[in-house]
Amino acid sequence: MKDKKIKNVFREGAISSEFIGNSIYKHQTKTSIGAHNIFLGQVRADEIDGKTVTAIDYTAYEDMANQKFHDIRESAFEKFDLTCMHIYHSLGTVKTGEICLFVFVSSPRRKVVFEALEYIVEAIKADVPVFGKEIFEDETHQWKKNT
Amino acid sequence: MKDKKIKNVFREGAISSEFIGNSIYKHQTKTSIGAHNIFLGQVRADEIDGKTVTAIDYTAYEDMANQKFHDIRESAFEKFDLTCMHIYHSLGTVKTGEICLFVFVSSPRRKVVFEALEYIVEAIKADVPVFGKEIFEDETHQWKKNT
Amino acid sequence: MNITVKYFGQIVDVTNKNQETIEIIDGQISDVLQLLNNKYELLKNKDFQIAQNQELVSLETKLTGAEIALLPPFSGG
Amino acid sequence: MNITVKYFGQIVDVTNKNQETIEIIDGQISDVLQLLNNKYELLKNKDFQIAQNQELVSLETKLTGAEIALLPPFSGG
Repeated sequence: MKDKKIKNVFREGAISSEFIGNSIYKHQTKTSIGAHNIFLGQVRADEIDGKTVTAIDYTAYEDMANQKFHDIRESAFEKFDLTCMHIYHSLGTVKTGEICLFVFVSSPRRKVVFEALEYIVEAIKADVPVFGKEIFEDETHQWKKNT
Repeated sequence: MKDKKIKNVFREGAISSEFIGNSIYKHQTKTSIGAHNIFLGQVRADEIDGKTVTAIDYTAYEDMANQKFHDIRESAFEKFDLTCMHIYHSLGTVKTGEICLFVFVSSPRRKVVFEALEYIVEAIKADVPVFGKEIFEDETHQWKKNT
Repeated sequence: MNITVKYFGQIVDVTNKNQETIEIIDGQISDVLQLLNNKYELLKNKDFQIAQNQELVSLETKLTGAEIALLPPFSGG
Repeated sequence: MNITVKYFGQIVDVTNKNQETIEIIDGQISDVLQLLNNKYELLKNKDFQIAQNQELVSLETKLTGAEIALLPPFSGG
């Protein structure tokens, strides 16, 4: 059975810096928080065989992915003393220099946020069915591989 | 001899979420970056012996502190493959819920930013002569201790 | 039974479609895979995992009639 | 020689000033400390490190005439 409170982590297109700033702002009423840690994935203009990546086009097996994001969230709250946790991932086209992944954890204490953030980002990379197609200037593509 | 390019890390008062959002925005032209990691220290409304912290008043041995921030920066660039690194720390009054420390590292690869950010934040806590005075509602105070 | 099969990422480069319904007699995941390998010759060059009902499964897992997905290496973030 | 001594954090609660100039004959850090302990009785209850010319030094470090600072435990961030 799937949990009913599964959130949709996906956003169409890039995640803006205003959205991130605003998300930070909203946490300033939570005065038990002492430390935030934020991970941002940004699309790199990698050069591969003389061609430069201009964007990544993201697709996902959305239902399964949101379920996996939910499982990661539950597991992180169980393992770490977190006050808040937010994950956003792009779908569709994200140009180089733009942000495709935003993970935000908050806790009373700093040691906790370092451990929790790395755990969550590594779990996202390993467990969530999201697929990045690297688009070159000449509109050819290759499938992104995580390392 | 002191290096001539020592930056002033200190900002008067709290660090705003707009400032952080804008700092993220400025990195979107740097298309070799694949991962950002941001640490934010936020002032907690701790309750101590029945009294609640309402603000922290920060002072520093500014010249020595900026030199130490500079040393930490140099050492981090030497140890880790970082594209960018920024540190801002508040001086003066920062109210509960507001941000007093903003550390921002960027690199082509994610493993690097996790290691680098934790290294930098721990070094700041250990080596930089900054002093936090926790102010209670009744205007009494106690000196903050880092744990 | 009729089973919905979904394709993702570089698997779509081989199947040229995002999903289809296949008809198969009772069996296990490997039976679906054999059917798809016959239909799409280039599929055997591809690296992928298989999910049934949104959970990764092995070739020996029994078919339940739930949705199946062919998932190439994940590359989120 | 004349040496500027700076006070920070909870040390200021004892000295009631941020800095002062002391006159001292040639010697080492411990000589300055002794002078200050005589002047500020409550100082010996305080936990602090001493910097000379913005570097932490030990009690045996020779005085150079450069600025000295009394630094209680750091609590930045």
